[in-house]
Amino acid sequence: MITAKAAAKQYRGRDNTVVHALNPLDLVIEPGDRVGIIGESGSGKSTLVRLLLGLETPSAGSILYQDGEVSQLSGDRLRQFRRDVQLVGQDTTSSFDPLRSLRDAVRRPALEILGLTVAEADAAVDEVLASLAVDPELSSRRPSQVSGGQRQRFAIARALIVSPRILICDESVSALDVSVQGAVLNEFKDFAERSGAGIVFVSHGVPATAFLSDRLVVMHGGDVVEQGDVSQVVNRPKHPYTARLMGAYRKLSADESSAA
Amino acid sequence: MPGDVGLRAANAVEVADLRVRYRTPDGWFTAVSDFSLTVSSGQRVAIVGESGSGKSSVCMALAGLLPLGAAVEATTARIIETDLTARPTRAIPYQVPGVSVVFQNAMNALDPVWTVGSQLGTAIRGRGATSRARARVLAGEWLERVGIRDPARVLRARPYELSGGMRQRVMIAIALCSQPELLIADEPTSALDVTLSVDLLELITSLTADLGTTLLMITHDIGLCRAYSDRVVVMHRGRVVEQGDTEQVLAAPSADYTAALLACAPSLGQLNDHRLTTMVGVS
Amino acid sequence: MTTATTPPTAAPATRRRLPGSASMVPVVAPLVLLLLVAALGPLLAPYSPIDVVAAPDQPPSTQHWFGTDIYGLDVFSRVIAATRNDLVVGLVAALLATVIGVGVGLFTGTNESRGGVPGSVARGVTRGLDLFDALPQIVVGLVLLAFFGRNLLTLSVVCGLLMVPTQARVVRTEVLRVRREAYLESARLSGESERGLLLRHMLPNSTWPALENASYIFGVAVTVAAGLGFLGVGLPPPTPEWGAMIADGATAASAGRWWSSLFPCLALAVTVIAFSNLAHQYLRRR
Amino acid sequence: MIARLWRSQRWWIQRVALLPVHLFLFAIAVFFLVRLIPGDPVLIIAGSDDLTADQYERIEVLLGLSGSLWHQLMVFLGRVVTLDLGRSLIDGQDVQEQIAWRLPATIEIALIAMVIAIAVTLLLCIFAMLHPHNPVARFAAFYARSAGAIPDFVLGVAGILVFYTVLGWAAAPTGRYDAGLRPAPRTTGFPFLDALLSSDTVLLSSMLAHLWLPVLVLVVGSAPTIMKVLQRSIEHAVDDEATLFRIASGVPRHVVIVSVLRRASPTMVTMCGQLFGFLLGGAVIIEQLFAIPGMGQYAVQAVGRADFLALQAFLLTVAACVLVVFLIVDLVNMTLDPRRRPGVMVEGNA
Repeated sequence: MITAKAAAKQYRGRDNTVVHALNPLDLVIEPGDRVGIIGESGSGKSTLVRLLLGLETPSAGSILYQDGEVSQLSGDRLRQFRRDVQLVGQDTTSSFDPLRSLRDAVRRPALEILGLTVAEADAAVDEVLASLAVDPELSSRRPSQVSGGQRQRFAIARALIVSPRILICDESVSALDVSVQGAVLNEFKDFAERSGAGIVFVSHGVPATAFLSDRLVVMHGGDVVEQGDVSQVVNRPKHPYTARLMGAYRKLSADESSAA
Repeated sequence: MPGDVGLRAANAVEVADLRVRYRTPDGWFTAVSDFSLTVSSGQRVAIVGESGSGKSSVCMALAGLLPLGAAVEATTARIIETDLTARPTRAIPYQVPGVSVVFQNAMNALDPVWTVGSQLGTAIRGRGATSRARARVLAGEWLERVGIRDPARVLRARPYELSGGMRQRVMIAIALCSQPELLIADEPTSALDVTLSVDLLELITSLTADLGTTLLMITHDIGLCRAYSDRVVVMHRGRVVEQGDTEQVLAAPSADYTAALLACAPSLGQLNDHRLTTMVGVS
Repeated sequence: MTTATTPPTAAPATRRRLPGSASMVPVVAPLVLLLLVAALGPLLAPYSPIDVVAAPDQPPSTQHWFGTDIYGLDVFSRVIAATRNDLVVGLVAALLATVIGVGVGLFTGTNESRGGVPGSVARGVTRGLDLFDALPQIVVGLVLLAFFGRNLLTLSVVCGLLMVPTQARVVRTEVLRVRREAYLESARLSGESERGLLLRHMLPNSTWPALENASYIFGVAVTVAAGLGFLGVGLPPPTPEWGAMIADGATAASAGRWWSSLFPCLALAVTVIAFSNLAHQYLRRR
Repeated sequence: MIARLWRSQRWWIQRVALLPVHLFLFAIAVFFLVRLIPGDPVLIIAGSDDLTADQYERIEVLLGLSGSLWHQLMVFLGRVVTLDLGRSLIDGQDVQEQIAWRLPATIEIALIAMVIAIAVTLLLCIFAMLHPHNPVARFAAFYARSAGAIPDFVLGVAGILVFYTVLGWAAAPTGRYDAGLRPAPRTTGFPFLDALLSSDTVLLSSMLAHLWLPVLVLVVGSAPTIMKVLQRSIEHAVDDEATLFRIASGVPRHVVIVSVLRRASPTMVTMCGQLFGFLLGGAVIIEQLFAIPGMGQYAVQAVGRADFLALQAFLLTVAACVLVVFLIVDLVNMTLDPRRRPGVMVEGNA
């Protein structure tokens, strides 16, 4: 459904230096896929997410959605793309307009993308909030008036209201407390199983990514250093960087002895 | 330097019934209550909790760095040789002698307008009347000690010209160069990537072991406690729910909260689990 | 240092102070009073504000509550009549500065980082406004009034133009901040059009501070207008205007006849403080 | 070698080079201002409608309004570059000469007030930083909040009433020194400095008696604007993690305070630049009130006579002063905080 063909991105820094944020990369994501993208800060994973969503144009190669260049989509095609691919971002505080209610934010995709009337959209909001076990009363509040975990639920609701076929989660749980993280990860997994949608889970945290994915892509310094089946990448890493990364987690993890 | 250990007080931290409150427009907000902790010299203790658990308030209270609007009360609060309860509160606090602090993000903690050399130099000279030139030499040595390969360049650099890992190393050097008896590390690596975070904690623990410095680490990451602490204190909503030997607590938690916290963190071992355990009522 | 006492906890529900709460009364009462005086001016004034009605330099009495000035005009009537002129200048200036400032600020803020002609124009406009703003307002006001004539309209427009850079800067800073906010991206992913982004998110979020600022601008504009009047380059005499009255009374004050400048001084101070209180108290949101 | 020097020194050279560009742009703006005057400037100046073609042409040439617009602009800019600001059409005085004589007097008052205002602000703010609950600190906070509430001419009138009329402490508001005294020989052009240099104690004491009140008025009126800014930035700097880290790493007290002040200072320096413009404007008003001969008086006279050339020159001069001050402000800030230099990349600028 989304295909990256040798997609790369460079930025022009000050003094005309060229920053290679992402080196040419191939990736195919179909509905039902569960792809985990692991990388530390500066590895190029955020750039990749922005390219996949059409928020930026690749400087080389292409990102295709049903044979159309994602960043060039417009009108109905763009609406169709937004309906199929949605994002749950990292920042729980600033991903909502502080002057508007949470309901307004969640309702927006239903109005703009699905073309529902306000009444229909409101019904859809209630439905999606109920499926996430969120108190609908909270939706009349402003983003600053609910907790970070609740805000992230609303962010998920905003993405799920259009029933996307691919959900991109960009560091969606990194800013949350451990106790909330688990619940949010479960929501993602439930959604994927219920709807058969694909999930692209982008994170620097390996355990959470591994939990949600079938396939792992490891990024480092703008390159994909390794990709493959989750258990293979986690337990028998081929690339030295991946080995070091997994080693660091092993060191901090309870099953140090069992996995070694 | 390890030889100094014998001369030090038996307990680096002795705190009983600590309460920290903040004045807010809506009245007093209690961030920490009934907090008691004794840390003997040379121990590595971790305080674990989620956001809002009061762990940072504890750390700032023990370092004597809480702002004026905060009220700290305790029946006992002795840090090294200082009785915190007897200290007057100041708009700009004084250092608690023998206590250094490492913060979460060196970008904020280091002074942006001064060079690394100047900041490290004043910290070295702050402890004794070392000459400027001598301090410069010592500063270079400290940078090497925290694993910086080109100390001459870094000494001339300002914090924003360094990479995140380098900045964090510089901060560790500044905190430890006065050879403190207690190092309080407030989420020292939360802003960093996991490989770097492991490297830095290795560095902190080995340096503090060399210097005989007691380490009090605040973190939300159970993995870090597991690997780098002897004792652990679990906090929830401003109270201690459990404390004890790290291995014991993590292997067989006695408090429900600790057990739940352990269960809901995904780990590499549970790849095939269908769902994560979640905390009821916490969201 | 009270800012640091915010407890390190999940952001508590912050609510805007709503109109109607008790703290509003001291803020709004003087404003209402001023507006009433401005509206009802001629009805309240016991004498004509521009005709000689008594002997000059009379101290306050039951006939002339605020005394008479060096020409024998009734100070009370003039203070009342001047309220309308000065408030009109302030209101027109604040309105003009805000409307132009918001437009210019939105334009520069959204275009500055772009390449091509709009980008260069935006950067040039920003630079030019900075230079313009660096000049003393009273000096620029004086020259502009000398060039374009002295009447209520030019005075209001000039005072408004002087405040444009301030408003434009406020809006531009906000636009630059809002542009980095994740909610714009979220809105884009929610299918909102570029026009929707601008109108529904950028405009409200970046102009709110300018609206707050407008009441402060009002105070400054009244001060500048009065300053120009004081220099004798504001509204031509005998139009009642506080600044000119203060200037007329200044010599008398140094001879001990304090009343003819004191009362316009008080009127001016009350106006400026009332509006800056409005900016501080009522409109403070964060 | 030269390339390296250029790279390391570029930040201030570039900034200095911008000054003439800014001045030039401003001159062009001023040029067009006169062309925007509603009505015919020649007729306004002449004061009557019936001029002979010859008279009309003469005034037109003097105003720089003859020939094509391009020609006019070139003539005007040529005059500005050669500092020939023309001769007033009203009284025939050389504008250039008048300004050279009056400008130092105005700048002097503004500068004296600025130095005192900054000193007072710094002392109050540092005191308030160390003793936030002291009554003096509370007063300072209240005073800072009053910024801009009371215009300086109101303060001036009140000052004259209280200190001259009632208390008799200040000299009469009738100029820079008592009538009948001879001015000091002109060496620097700054009247007070000249008096100091001439060691004429009678003149000097008379000047002090006349000057303290206007300066006080300017200081009291302008100090809150910078105090407000400095107080806020000091509060931020104190709460900064960098301050806590400095304390916790055991540096001496004075290092902590210097560190706080240096981090707080750029906003204050910027504010001082604006303060200068503010004080220049204030000085114009204060000169009028205290009958001090200076730029303000000149400008007010020029307005009364519709002397466009003089006003044009006045505006250009003030702009030049302000632009020079802003250059200094920028250079000081770039020295204090290298992150402000152009071309410096700051990652994670929170």
